[in-house]
Order: sequence, then C-alpha cells, then structure tokens
Amino acid sequence: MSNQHRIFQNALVAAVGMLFAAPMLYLLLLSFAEGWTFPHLFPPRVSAGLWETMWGREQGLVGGLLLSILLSVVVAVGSTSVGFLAARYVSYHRWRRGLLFLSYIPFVMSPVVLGACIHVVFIRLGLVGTVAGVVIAQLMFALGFAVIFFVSFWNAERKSLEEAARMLGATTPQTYSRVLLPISRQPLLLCFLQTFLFSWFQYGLTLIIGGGKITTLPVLVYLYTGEANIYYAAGASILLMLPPLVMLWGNRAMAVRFGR
Amino acid sequence: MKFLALLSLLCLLLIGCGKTTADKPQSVDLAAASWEQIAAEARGHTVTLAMWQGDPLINDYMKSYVAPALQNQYGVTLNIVGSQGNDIVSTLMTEAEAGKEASSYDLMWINGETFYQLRQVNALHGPFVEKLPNAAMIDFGNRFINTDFQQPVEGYECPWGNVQLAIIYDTVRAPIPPRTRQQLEEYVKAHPGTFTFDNSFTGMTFLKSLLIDIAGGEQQLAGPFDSAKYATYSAQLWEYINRLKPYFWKEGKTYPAAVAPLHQMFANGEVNFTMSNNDGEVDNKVLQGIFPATARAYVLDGGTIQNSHYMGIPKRSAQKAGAMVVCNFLISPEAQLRKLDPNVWGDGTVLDVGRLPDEWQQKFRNVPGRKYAPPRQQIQPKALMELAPEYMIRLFDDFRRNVIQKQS
Amino acid sequence: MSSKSNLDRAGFLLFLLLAILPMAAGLLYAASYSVGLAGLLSEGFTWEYWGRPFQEGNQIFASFAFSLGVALAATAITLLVALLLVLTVRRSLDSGLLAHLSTIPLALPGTVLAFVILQWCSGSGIAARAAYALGLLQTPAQFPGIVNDQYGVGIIIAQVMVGVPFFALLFTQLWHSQRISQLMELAQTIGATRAQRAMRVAVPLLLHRAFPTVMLHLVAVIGVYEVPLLLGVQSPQMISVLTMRNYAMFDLQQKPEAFICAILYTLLSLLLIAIAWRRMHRMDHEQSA
Amino acid sequence: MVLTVQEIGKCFGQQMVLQGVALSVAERQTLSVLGRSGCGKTTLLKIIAGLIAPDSGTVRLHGAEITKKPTEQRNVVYLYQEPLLFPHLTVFENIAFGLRLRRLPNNDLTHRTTRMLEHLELQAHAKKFPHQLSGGQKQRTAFGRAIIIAPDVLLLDEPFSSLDPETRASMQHLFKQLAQEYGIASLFVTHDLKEAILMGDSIGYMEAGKLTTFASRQEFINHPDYGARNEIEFWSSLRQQATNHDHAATV
Repeated sequence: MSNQHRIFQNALVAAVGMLFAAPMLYLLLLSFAEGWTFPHLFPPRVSAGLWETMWGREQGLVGGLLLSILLSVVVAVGSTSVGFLAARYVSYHRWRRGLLFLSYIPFVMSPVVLGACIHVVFIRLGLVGTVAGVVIAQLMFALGFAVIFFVSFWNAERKSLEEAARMLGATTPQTYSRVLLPISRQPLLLCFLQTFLFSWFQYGLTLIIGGGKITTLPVLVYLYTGEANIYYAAGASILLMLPPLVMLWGNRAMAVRFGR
Repeated sequence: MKFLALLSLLCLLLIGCGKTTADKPQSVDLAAASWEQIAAEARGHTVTLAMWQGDPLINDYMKSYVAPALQNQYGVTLNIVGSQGNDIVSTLMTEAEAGKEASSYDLMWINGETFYQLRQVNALHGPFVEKLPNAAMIDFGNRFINTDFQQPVEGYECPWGNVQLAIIYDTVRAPIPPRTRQQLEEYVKAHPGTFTFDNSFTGMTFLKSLLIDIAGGEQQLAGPFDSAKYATYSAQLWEYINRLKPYFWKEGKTYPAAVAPLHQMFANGEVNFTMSNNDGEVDNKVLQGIFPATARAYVLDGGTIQNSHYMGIPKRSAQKAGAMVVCNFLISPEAQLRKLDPNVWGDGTVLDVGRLPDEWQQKFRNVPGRKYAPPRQQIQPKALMELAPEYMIRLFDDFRRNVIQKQS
Repeated sequence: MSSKSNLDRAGFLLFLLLAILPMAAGLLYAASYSVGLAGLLSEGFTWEYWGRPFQEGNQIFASFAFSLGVALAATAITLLVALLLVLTVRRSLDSGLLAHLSTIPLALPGTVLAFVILQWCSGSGIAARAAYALGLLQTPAQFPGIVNDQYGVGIIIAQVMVGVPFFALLFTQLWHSQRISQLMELAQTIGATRAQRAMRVAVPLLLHRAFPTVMLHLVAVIGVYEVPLLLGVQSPQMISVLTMRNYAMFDLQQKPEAFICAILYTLLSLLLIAIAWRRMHRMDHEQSA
Repeated sequence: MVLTVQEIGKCFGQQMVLQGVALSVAERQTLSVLGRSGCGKTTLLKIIAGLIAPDSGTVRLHGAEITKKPTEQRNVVYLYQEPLLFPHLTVFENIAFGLRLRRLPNNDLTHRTTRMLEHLELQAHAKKFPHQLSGGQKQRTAFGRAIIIAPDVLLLDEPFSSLDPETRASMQHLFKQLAQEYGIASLFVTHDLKEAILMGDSIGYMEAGKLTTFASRQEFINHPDYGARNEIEFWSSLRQQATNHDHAATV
C-alpha cells in the first residue's frame, strides 16, 4: 500500500468515525449548554445546571429509567427463552417454512400500525395501561425476532450433538443443561441483547398499549423532544442512549474474547 | 389435539371478554351523598389523572405540589399519566367498544372538542360540579366559564384555568408587530419565512380568531354550527391564508406539528413569532430561560379567543369520589393562587376574586405581576368566545385540504 | 421422537399465544372495522370506507407512494455508502476504530435520532449556523429546507445514519463468510484490475447475499414512526404517521381509514417479505449445493 | 445374540428406504455392512439407535425388545461420520461426559477417563478443546467417549471416511484393539470394500434398502456378485506384474 493511500485511508476512517460519534458528542455538549441559539456555532455559556436539577425536579426520570430497565429485561428474557424453544419446534417441524414466514410478520412490520390493530384486543383483555400489557405487546414483536434468530441456530449439527448426548444416556433436562445451553451461550446472549434493545427503543407501541400510563424512558424523552426546552431533551436522550451503548460495547468485547 | 383445543379456548376467551359490561358498584350514591361522605369514600384511593405532560413546570406543579398536598390533606393518591385530547377520546371510545369495566382514567384535563366528543358518546360523569364546596367561589355566570365551545358545561366538567390566545414576538427582531390581518399580510410579505403557526390546537385557535374577525365579530358565529356561514367565511379565510402562504415559514408547505416546536424555532431565531393559548406563558418561558428577555405577548386588535380548561370524570371511572376530591382541591384558593404565579405556571384563575375571603383577595391582588404579558384587564375587552366545536373540527380538516395539500 | 420435546411444544404454544394469535385477532378486527362491522359508530356492513382511498384529495395512496419513495431512496443511499466504506476501510470496520464507533448510531433510538437531525439540519440548526459563520447566509430562512421538507430529505438522512453502520457491519461479516478476499485474489490472478475486482466480485456478491436483509430493511423503513413524526411534513405523511393520525383523530369518522391503511400496509409488507423469503430459500439451496 | 433386528421397514413419504431388514450381532463380534451412499445404511443405524422410528419390525437387545424405548435408555451408541464432539468441553470432559451423566464418584471417573486417554494416546491433549485437535484426534476422542460407557452395541457410520489413508489405517487398528479389550459388539457401516472385509467378523451387503448377510467372511469373498474377488484378483495381478517387472529388471 502506498503512503499516500494510507494517509487517505486514515483520514477517511477519522472522518467516518467522527460522523458516527457526532450525535453522542453533540447531545453531551447540548446538555451542558445555555442559550445556544442561532447564530452561535458553539455554546455561548456552559453549565452543569441541567444535570443537577434534572434528577431533583423530575423524579419521573428515575422512575422511567427503572421501569424501562425492568420492562426490557423481562421482554428480553421472555422472548429469548420462549424463542429458543419455539424455534426448535419450528426448525424440526414439517411446516418449517410456513411457520417461519409467520414469524417474519411481527419481526419487520411497524409496531405502531400493528399496535393500533391490537389495541382493542388488549383492552378486552384488560391489558391496556398495565406493565403486563406493554410487556406482552413488546414480546409479540421481540418473539418474532427471537424465533427467526434461533431457527438458523437449530441446524443439523445441533441436532446431531443432541443425539450424541442422548445416546450417551442424557435425559431431556441433562441434554439441555449439559449440552444445549452451554453451546448456546453466545447466541442466547446475542438474542437477549437484541431483544433488550428492541424493547428499550420502543416508543409508539408503549404509548398505545401503555395508554400514557406506562412512562418508560423513551416516552419521557419524546415528551421532552417535543417540548420547548431542548437542553432537557438532550439530557434525557443521553440517559436513553447509555445502557444500549454499554451493552453493545460489552458485547463487542465478549465477541472478541470468545473468538467470534 | 390438546394444542388446538387450547387455542380455540383462548379465542373464545378473547371474544367472550367483550360481552361483560357493568359499572363497578359504588359504595355511596354520589348524587345523594354529602361532601363529607364523598371525602371519606375517597380516602385511601388512587386517582389516575390523564393530562398533557409536555411542560416540566406544569408537571412540577402537579407532582411536587398538588400530589403531596392531596396525599396529606385528603389521603388521596394522585397518579398522573400522559394523554390528551383526541388520545383520551379514542381511549375512552375503545374502552366503550370493548366494554371495559373500569376506565383507565379517573380524571382528565380536557376542554372544547374533547368535552364535546365525550359528551356526544356519553362518556362523562355528571353533573358533579355543584357538589364541590369550592365551586361556590366560581362565577358560573361568566360566559367564558359556563360555556365550553358554545356547549353549556352543565356541571359535567369542573373549570380549572382560564386563558386567552396571545401572539408572542421578539421586540428586537420585530419591533412593531402586526396587530391586524392587513398588517400581518404586509409584515409577512416584507419578512418572508419568519411567520407560521402550528397545525395543532393553538394554531387552529389562531385561525378561529381570524375567522371571527372576517365574519365581523363573534356574534356572527355564535350559537350552534352554521354550515352556510362557515362556508362563506372560511372561503375568505382560506383565500387570505393562501395569499400569505408563500411568505410563511417553509413557504407554507408545512407547519409545525405542535406549538412546542414552534416555541423552539422562535427561541432559536428561525421565526419571529410564536403563540400561546395561555396569555401568561411568555412570562413563564422567559423565566425558564427559553425565550429571550426581549419576548413580549400581545393580542390582535380583532380579538383572540379566550377559553377555560376543565377537569372531567369518565363515566366508567371506578374512583369518582376521589376524582371529585381532586377537583375540589384544584379550585381551592390555595392551589389556584400558586398556579397563577408565572414562576410556577402562570395560568389564569377561574375563581371570582370578589367572592373570596378578604385575606385571599389580598393575596390574589399581590401576585408578582406579569412582566412580559399585557395585563389581563387590558386584553379582556378583546376576548372572543369559543365557537361551536364543529368549527374547530372543520378548520382542522379544511386547513389540511385547502392549504397544506394544495400545491401552489 | 427425541428431537421434539414437550418443552419445545410449550415454547411454540407460547409463541402462538403471545405473538401470532393477538396479531391475527388485531388484523381481523381491523378488517371488520374497515367494512363497518366493528366500532362504536358502525352501522353494518359497507364498502363505503374502502371507496375513500380513491376519492379526490385522499392521502392514503400519496402516503404509500411517499413512504415507498423515501424507503427506496434511504436504502439505496445506505447501501452505496456502506459498500464504499467496506471497499475502502474494511480493516478499520473489522477490528479498528470504526468497529467501536459504529455501535454509537446503532444505540440511537429513533426519537433521539430524529431530535439530533432536527437540531443539526433545521433552518436555525448547526449546519445553518456554520453557513452563517462562513457568510453564506444571513437569516435562518435562507437555509435550504432539509428537515420538515416535501421530499423527506430529513427522514432519509436519519435513516441513512443508522442504516450505514448496520450494513457496513453486515458486509464486513459477509466478506469473511463468503471468502471475498480469496475470491478477489483469484480474480487478480486471472487479471482483474482493482476496480474490476471490486465491481465484478465484491459488490455483486455482497449485494446478492444481503438481498433478503435489504428487503426486510426496506419494509422496516417504510413503517418507521418516530423519525417522520418529528422530521416529516403534514402532507404527504409516512404510513405509520398517517395511520396513527387517522386512528386518534378528533373526527371519529376517520377511524376506519386508519384500519384501511393498516391493512394495505400489511399487504405491502407481506409482499415484500415474500420476495425476500423466496430469495432466502434459493440461497439456502445455493449454500447446500 | 446381543443385537437382533427383524423385518425392519421404513418409508420416507413415497420412498421405500428399508425393506424387511434382518440382522444379528453376537457378543464381541463386528458386523460390517457394505453399501453405497443412499442405500439406507444410515437410516438403519438411526433406527437401531432410536433416533428414527421404524414403520415395521423389531429391534432386540439381549433378547428384550427395545423398538419403542427412548434413545437415552438403550445403551446403544451411534458414531457419526464426523467426530461430533461437544465444542464447549475439553477432550477429558468429552470422554467423561457419559460417566458424569451417570454421576460416577469423582476419583473413579478420573481414573477411568485417564485410562481411556492412555489407550487413545491422548494424554497430552486432555485439556485441549475440540477445535484445537486434528481429524484423527477428534475421531479418537469420539471413540473414547462412546466406549467408556460400555455400550451394548456400538454403531459406526463410515467413521473413518474423512481421514487421510495413514490415519485411517491406524484408526482401524485402534478400533479393533479397543473393541476387543472392552468386549463391545458393533455394527460397522462402510462403502469401502477393503475396510468392510478388514473390520467385520461377518459381512452384510446392502442395496436399495435390502440387506444380505453372510455367515462368514470367506462366503462373502467367494460370492461373485460383490466384486470382492475381482478386487483381490486386481491386486494380486498387480503384484504379479510388479514381480515380473522386477524380475525382468534383474535379468
């Protein structure tokens, strides 16, 4: 590789990297800014006032954060475990293709549009405005993903490994605990992560099924972004981004450690 | 197969659930009960209040002041949830369609169309307002209070605050703001791209004020919806707006979806005007540091609409007694005075100050004055009554059809 | 036999109960509402509502065309940029700086993404301020409208921003799994130039393998809600926004239209999924062959 | 007889895969089954292992019918073409897997496993993971894992086909040795004529789902249909030629 070429590449990496990092950096700066309006290219005044008052004044934010974590963990654990088993059933089923196609529908379709359709079903079941209702609604979409994710995992090799364990005398629980779960650690974690993020990011669906009662962090952040005070919106956005960032980076480190 | 049996059972369950409709039995008959009985019934219960939550100051007033006070004084827990206007209507409607027993909400911050529509589908509990002891301090003779969008309130919603539409401008960027339709036209043509209004409640209220002005005064459009009059005057309104459209922000091809983005753009200097349904909001926003200290509010010479906002109780609420206790507290002099302070919210009171005990009269007269909004006495003569709600619904629709979707 | 345990069956049953059944019930309800068989204002079976999309001035078809156009444009630009990145800075995406930084846009929820784009690209945004500092404009109104604009430029920018890192990472993975480096070396021995290797080996192979994902991405972009809610215009609106507007309008007469939107959207999605599906199946055969 | 299979039939859809298959394997004996790929060998083995249910027929182990018994209760181990090791376990743990399931006391387990590792000459690799092993080492680990639980019957499905000729020869040798030492009856399926003759005490030939068995190796070799004779003649004529050639060269 020529020297010139290398310099060009490094410059490109730096530029693209900046672009990727820019939203986070901008939000951070905005959350510390004051009076940052047109035509100021940089904040005229800087203060940590927002971060001091945000927790004190809006107790809702802490509550929203905790609620979001709880909700996302439940959705992620639920969809990962049910998806793991359901995908096994689908994989080895005669109608594998048809069943898999069904899973693609909740996987890619807009949660908001489907949410409007299932609204009445959820009201009849008394689930609107409850945490359980929001969990179930989100599970519906997360499950579609989890099933698709694990169907490719349950392949012939997995099946043979399981058969090998059985021939050596393993019962069903033993097959799971000693073979299937240990060899699935990485994909299970990955699926957990993905479904966690799906739930964590969900706004429209939570709004419809939660009936405004379930104020998760994304719902609160949207309230702030629609509000006149953009500094608040920036602060709340950072709170919303931190957990996914930590998880994604953690997953990367894990992926490297386990040698992919 | 076991499998299929289970599935079909669940289907039946789903369909079956909808058939049950019955109001939860109330332990006291609210119509006959004394206020003491109602207050006793409410104690220890949780009331779910649906309200717009986009303003941190209002949230703060409710969460840090109203909720603890209710808890301490009446043993009522207030649970605030975010929902407003059409969302409330569609939720209550869907609940009715699904035959849900106890509503998700016990109390709702509503007015205008929401009130009208909820009355239309018979989703409101009432009349209940005369039961509230503090209601005696409200002047129900005031037409801006006893009538909500030409619809008599009749005790089906409790007045909470009273406000008037005001235009907000920056004295630095627009030293002489337009006060009439004619001046507005001249202004936008001279300063293209600096004026717009939102495509939501506030903007439509602004259009309604213009419609009244075009019609030649509120008497022309008073009373029930008159489609002939509407057709005549709205045609003139759209003709006027479309004439100005190319000079609006984004050449009038789009409008902010709500008033908050409009506020953001005003604060950022992208437009020179914003507006608020609450004449006192400008003080509040300047104090928060969002608007520059050079921001001021004013009303058009042709007048702007004044209206009240209210609290309503859903018919299917299981906590009606609790909701009434909350209403009574919200219209107490203590709560109303606090709300009036621009540092807190800056929302106009519904109480008739003359009916208050002397000490309270003193306090109401000594509220730290409004600095950036004109005094109430000055804009009161220019207050216009709300029109029948159909005007608003039609304006929403026709504005979309005749202005937004019309590609010039 | 041993390959199917009761545990799986229970898992699958839960999947049906939690995902498929409510979805089917919801769509069934939507269908009956759209023909007047459900709802508070329903007056019995009618095709009247289905005639509405064809009426003068109705927004439904315009909204579908707009959504499809925005999704196609966003996906095309995303693919172009992601391909360029993979061809130029693949090593960095693989294990270098970009491998780490590319997770940031993936951690952006739609709401935050839209907010950031709005703050950057509005008339008084950061970009406009930079232009002001350079003396290119004097007032915000002079800045070209790229958010809340007729062509959905703001929405496209936002979608490209999250799409690029996703596809760049996908392409990097495919690069390994499809042994593209080896294939390109092979092409070199046959005499392919640098450009030929990229255009005739890497790009077609990557696009071919990524096709199903691209289709699914397209369906997802057609249905985005949070981003156009903040960055879109009132007319035309993206499908999700239009559906929600009709669903929760003051005018109750609009509710059936929301369900018509939902059904048409479902049909469109199914069609696109089916296309992706066929290709996926074909690739399974290629792989095993 | 350790294993007796009678009248096994199996169809997949329209296709008849096995038809009236019968065989038996005596104590400490190996039955080689020769057949081309697709002749139904694998299906037969999977039926014996309990991984596939037959449409008809019975499988007996020591005279007791096990046709409907779940796989894990049969004590029959099927070895795949690929040495399918548990990727999350070391060589030691892979071999000890069956013993762990049986909750053997720890020192007993260690002792037995270590002995097996010695037999397999894998002591040096005990702590390695499968992906660090060569093909032959993997297959030896798979053998060890199967044999250590002393199965009644071992089913081998072309276990050496993916190995290079040299490793293959040494594995064939090792297998005979282990089978002898642990006294295991086995069914050995292959498409390689030489291997079938080498490994089997008796031989069967399978074609289109039908199995023909021969009482002795000689009977099979002498039969004209299976080409054993041709093969032997080919090799001996080759040797003949080579000898002649050498002879000529010396002259």
